[in-house]
Amino acid sequence: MKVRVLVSFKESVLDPQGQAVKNALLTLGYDFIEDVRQGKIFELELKDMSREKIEEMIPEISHKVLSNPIIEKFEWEVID
Amino acid sequence: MKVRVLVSFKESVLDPQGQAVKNALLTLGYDFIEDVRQGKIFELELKDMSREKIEEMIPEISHKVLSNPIIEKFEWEVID
Amino acid sequence: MIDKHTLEEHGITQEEYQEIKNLIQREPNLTELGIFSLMWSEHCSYKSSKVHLKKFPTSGKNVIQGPGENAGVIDIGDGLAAVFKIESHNHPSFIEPYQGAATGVGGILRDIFTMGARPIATLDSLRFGPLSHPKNKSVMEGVVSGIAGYGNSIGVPTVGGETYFDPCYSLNPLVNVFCLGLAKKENIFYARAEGKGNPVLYVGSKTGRDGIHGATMASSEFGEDLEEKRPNVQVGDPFKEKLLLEACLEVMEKKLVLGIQDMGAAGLTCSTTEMAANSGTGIEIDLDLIPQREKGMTPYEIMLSESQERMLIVAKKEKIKQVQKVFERWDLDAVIIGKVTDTQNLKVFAKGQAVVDLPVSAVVHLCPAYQRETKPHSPTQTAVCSSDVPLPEEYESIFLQMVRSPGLANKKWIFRQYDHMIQTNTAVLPGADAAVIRIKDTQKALAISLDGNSLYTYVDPRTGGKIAVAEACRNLSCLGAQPLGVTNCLNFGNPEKPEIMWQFKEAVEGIAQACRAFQIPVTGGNVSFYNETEGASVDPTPVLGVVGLINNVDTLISPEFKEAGDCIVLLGETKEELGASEYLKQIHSKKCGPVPEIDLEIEKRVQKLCREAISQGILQSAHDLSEGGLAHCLAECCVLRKTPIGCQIQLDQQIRTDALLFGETCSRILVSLKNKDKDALFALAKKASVPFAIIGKTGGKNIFVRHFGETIWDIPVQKVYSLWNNSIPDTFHVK
Amino acid sequence: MRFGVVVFPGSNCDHDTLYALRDVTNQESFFLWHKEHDLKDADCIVLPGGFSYGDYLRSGAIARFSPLMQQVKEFALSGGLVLGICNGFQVLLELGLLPGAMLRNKNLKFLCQYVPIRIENTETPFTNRGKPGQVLHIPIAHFDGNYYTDPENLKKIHQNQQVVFRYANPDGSLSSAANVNGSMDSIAGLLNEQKNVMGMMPHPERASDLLLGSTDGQIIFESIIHYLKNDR
Ligand SMILES: Nc1ncnc2c1ncn2[C@@H]1O[C@H](COP(=O)(O)OP(=O)(O)O)[C@@H](O)[C@H]1O
Ligand SMILES: [Mg+2]
Repeated sequence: MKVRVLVSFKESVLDPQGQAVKNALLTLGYDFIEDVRQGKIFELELKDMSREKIEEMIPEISHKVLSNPIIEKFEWEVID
Repeated sequence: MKVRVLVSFKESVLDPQGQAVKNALLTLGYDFIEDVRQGKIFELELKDMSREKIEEMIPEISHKVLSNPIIEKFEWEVID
Repeated sequence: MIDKHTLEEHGITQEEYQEIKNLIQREPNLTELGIFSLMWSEHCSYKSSKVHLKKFPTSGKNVIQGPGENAGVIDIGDGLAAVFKIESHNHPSFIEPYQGAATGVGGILRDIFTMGARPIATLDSLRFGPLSHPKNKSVMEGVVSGIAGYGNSIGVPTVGGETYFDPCYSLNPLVNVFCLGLAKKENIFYARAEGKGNPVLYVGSKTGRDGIHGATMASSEFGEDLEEKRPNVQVGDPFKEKLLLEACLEVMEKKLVLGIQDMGAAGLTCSTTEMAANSGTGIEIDLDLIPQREKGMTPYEIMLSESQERMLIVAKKEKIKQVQKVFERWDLDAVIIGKVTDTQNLKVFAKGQAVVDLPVSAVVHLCPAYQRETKPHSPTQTAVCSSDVPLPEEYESIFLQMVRSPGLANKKWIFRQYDHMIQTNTAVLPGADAAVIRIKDTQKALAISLDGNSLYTYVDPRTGGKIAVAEACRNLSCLGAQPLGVTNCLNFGNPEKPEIMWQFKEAVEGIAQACRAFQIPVTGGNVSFYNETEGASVDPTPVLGVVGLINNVDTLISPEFKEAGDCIVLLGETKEELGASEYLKQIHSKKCGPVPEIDLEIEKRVQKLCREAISQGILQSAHDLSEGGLAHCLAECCVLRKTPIGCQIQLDQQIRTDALLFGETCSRILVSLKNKDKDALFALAKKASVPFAIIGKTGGKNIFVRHFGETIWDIPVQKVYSLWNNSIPDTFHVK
Repeated sequence: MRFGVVVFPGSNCDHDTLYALRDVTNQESFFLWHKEHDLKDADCIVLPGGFSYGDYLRSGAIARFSPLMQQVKEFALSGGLVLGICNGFQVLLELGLLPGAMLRNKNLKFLCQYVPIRIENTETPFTNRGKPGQVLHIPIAHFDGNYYTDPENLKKIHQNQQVVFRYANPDGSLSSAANVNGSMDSIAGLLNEQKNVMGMMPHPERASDLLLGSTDGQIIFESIIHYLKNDR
């Protein structure tokens, strides 16, 4: 089973990486870019487990390990 | 309009960061983890533009700028 | 409209509020209250510490700028000046170790380049809880990579520092960062807003809702509401700061600006009011012109934001175009947001309305200073007498246990994450007593040491304070450097508690006394109070940063033994002193005194002797004795060498063997020298009235120590090296 | 000889490199600003270390689009000497002037330390003053220096003798412990096919002064000068 967790900075937090990418794209003439935010993605391959267990564990590890809730938020989905 | 580009290592490339996360999770007792791969995500906020233009431009910038095709692959989707 | 709750939220007492109303002759609005809350916070106003800090000696013939500016400035000859300062970033580093530590580096770098100096070195003083706890490990990992992430990227070498472990830091790690900059003497800049009508420029990152209440947070204890305070942590952007650094130095080099101030803690509020107050002028700004990262920010938020990587500049009207051109070249905006006035007020407009109108002196200078109550705190000063400590049955395992304890073990795991060689001036790499930065195009070099032993200051803050200064200077003397000036970071608990205030007062007096004895001025520093979590306070931790000058970099020596057959000499006298030692703490689990005695006159003589011997070229190595005593000093002299070398030591002194080996008597330096130079050294020592003893020679594959003919240990140096070297990496499972 | 040291926003070894070339090696050396289009008749272009554009996306990824880099590319393709140090190496990889890519160091930490590197090929413009198998002590300072390329390319690189330096033990032997960052085949320095472009992770400019611990980096600069004078 495969789960994808996306971790990114909260809206109010400065995202220097996203800004750098945005500036680069604008300099290259991609003037349709309004804004860029950069984040991390984790693809977790899981042993067979129940949907409930996933619903319980993934938010837990996303909160405790994969993200820093002080400045980051996360979302997740089962992809496989 | 919002587009999300996911960039991750090709299967053939070792992903030490993913491995480190995997080990951390196993050490913490999350023994249902089989494997972890880590990647990057870019959320691009775009000016209004046609679907065709998007279909043309997003793969271009993903290939040219957001990823390094030697080690990375990408996928993308419109999310908003 | 301003009620009790609002005042509490802003950390302003009823009396202070009354004082504010008296000063401005009316009720402040909320934005104005916010401004007062920042500027009258402990962090910015030093209201609890001011009366004590006055005791520091701050003048001297080389002092160009003492306390009161962003950093202290010392004349080092050749038309050059050393600019340095230390700052704490303790609270943010606990909440978000990586970003907290990173922005700590960013902040102190700005303090230095604001003065017109190019930062040439940073050092970090770190204190964590024991690494046996995973949380402490992850805090340390985050802090170290945060310091690395920022410093490496901006290109300033992190050349040294110190790291200690104690349970008192588990919930409140200490992260102090020191920065040294080099400036042309005639090109120092200050935080001034001079000349009515001159434009005020904003440069750097856009303003967001970062760290609002950060300064007030640094001024209150951690409690249950930690979660709530969390969003106050900022993300640093070292790339932006690098651009800012280059652009600022360029406009200063070209003398295009009149005054400049970074927006650190307390952001726009602090920079505008301080620049005006320093010049007896006023400032008027329009918030609509401030570059903003987020939509819908209120005047309150904009004034209180602590977004990083921003500077405020005052320049002459006719130079504005040139200033803007420089910033543009570095891809930065320099926006005019207001002007200097002669009203002595800060006036802030938003959407055409005046939203703030305050006399800057009230904000900057008139915060009440408190003479807080003090009460001696000495539960453990109850001295141990030697008879309380059983003599060990064997010493080998004790020695090895000491060598591998994280506080004494090799810190390479930390400093190899820091780019410590960039700028190609690092003449002494991390690991030695002090870091040495050569100054290109001269024969000179600057040496820097950070020091603070909180075990000493816990047991006896006054003597501990003295020893901290003495030890930092001793570290410099071991490399041949003459101490020139001091900065200090005073990390303490809650000053409203009389015991804490007593610790503070005592430590300051001890430091002041030692600085006077060494004739080194205190040119600045930082006070960090409220280092406690849920009522438990950290041990009092003053960290001293001393900068010294080496006139001829070619005479430089290093602590490790050089070649086999050299003579090993101990300068200074060893007394039977076990109190407050690392040995008592590690081996006997005792955290008690008395701390070693220190006689500042003897200390000065020992140091002077060492410097003289170095300048005459008769020493092969010199290393000071501190934590872990003679035993640890010997171990380091052996293992710091590229290929470790052994030694044979014969001790003939009539004191307890453990005190002889692990006691921490002050004012001692271990040197090695060629046999032919012995007489020269002894002559110098006699002239200086410094006791000395030949204790052995270098060489062999073992560290072999005897006391009165009895073998204490005989251990392969390679084994000592492995334990010392692998201890920290093994904790982190890094191969 | 004329050395042009390229300055990107975020370059931070630019001054060190200029100092080593101008003040230690006594060559006419100057900065080239990334926004300009003129190589000022440089005989050799040096891309210095640092964090160009913050390296937030990938090391060297944005710098390659700099206006000046188009000139540098043409210069290289027409046979001009280009040396990329650390971040400069990463830029050359991103630009496609050198084959392969950089991954994060195997221990996932920034590494700053002296490393012994072995000269694999002395028949190059960058190493002709060295001896075959000679071990140089030169500092590294990088986060992403773990060289990667696909197996086919790797074979080609070796066949064509493009590997210039490998991480080694002080005695010149290779081992996985000596390969500090985990690079494929311990590769520390690499040439293009035509052998006029070299990238290396160690910093020769930091090994140009005995006071700082080593002068081994001088071998590289002196080789370049020798080549330009004699073999060009
Ligand atoms: N422990 C101290 N000893 C001497 N001076 C100090 C100490 N702590 C703070 N100061 C001085 O008080 C002034 C204000 O300090 P601080 O608020 O830290 O400066 P900044 O505004 O640059 O952050 C500085 O000049 C600083 O050097
Ligand atoms: Mg400041």
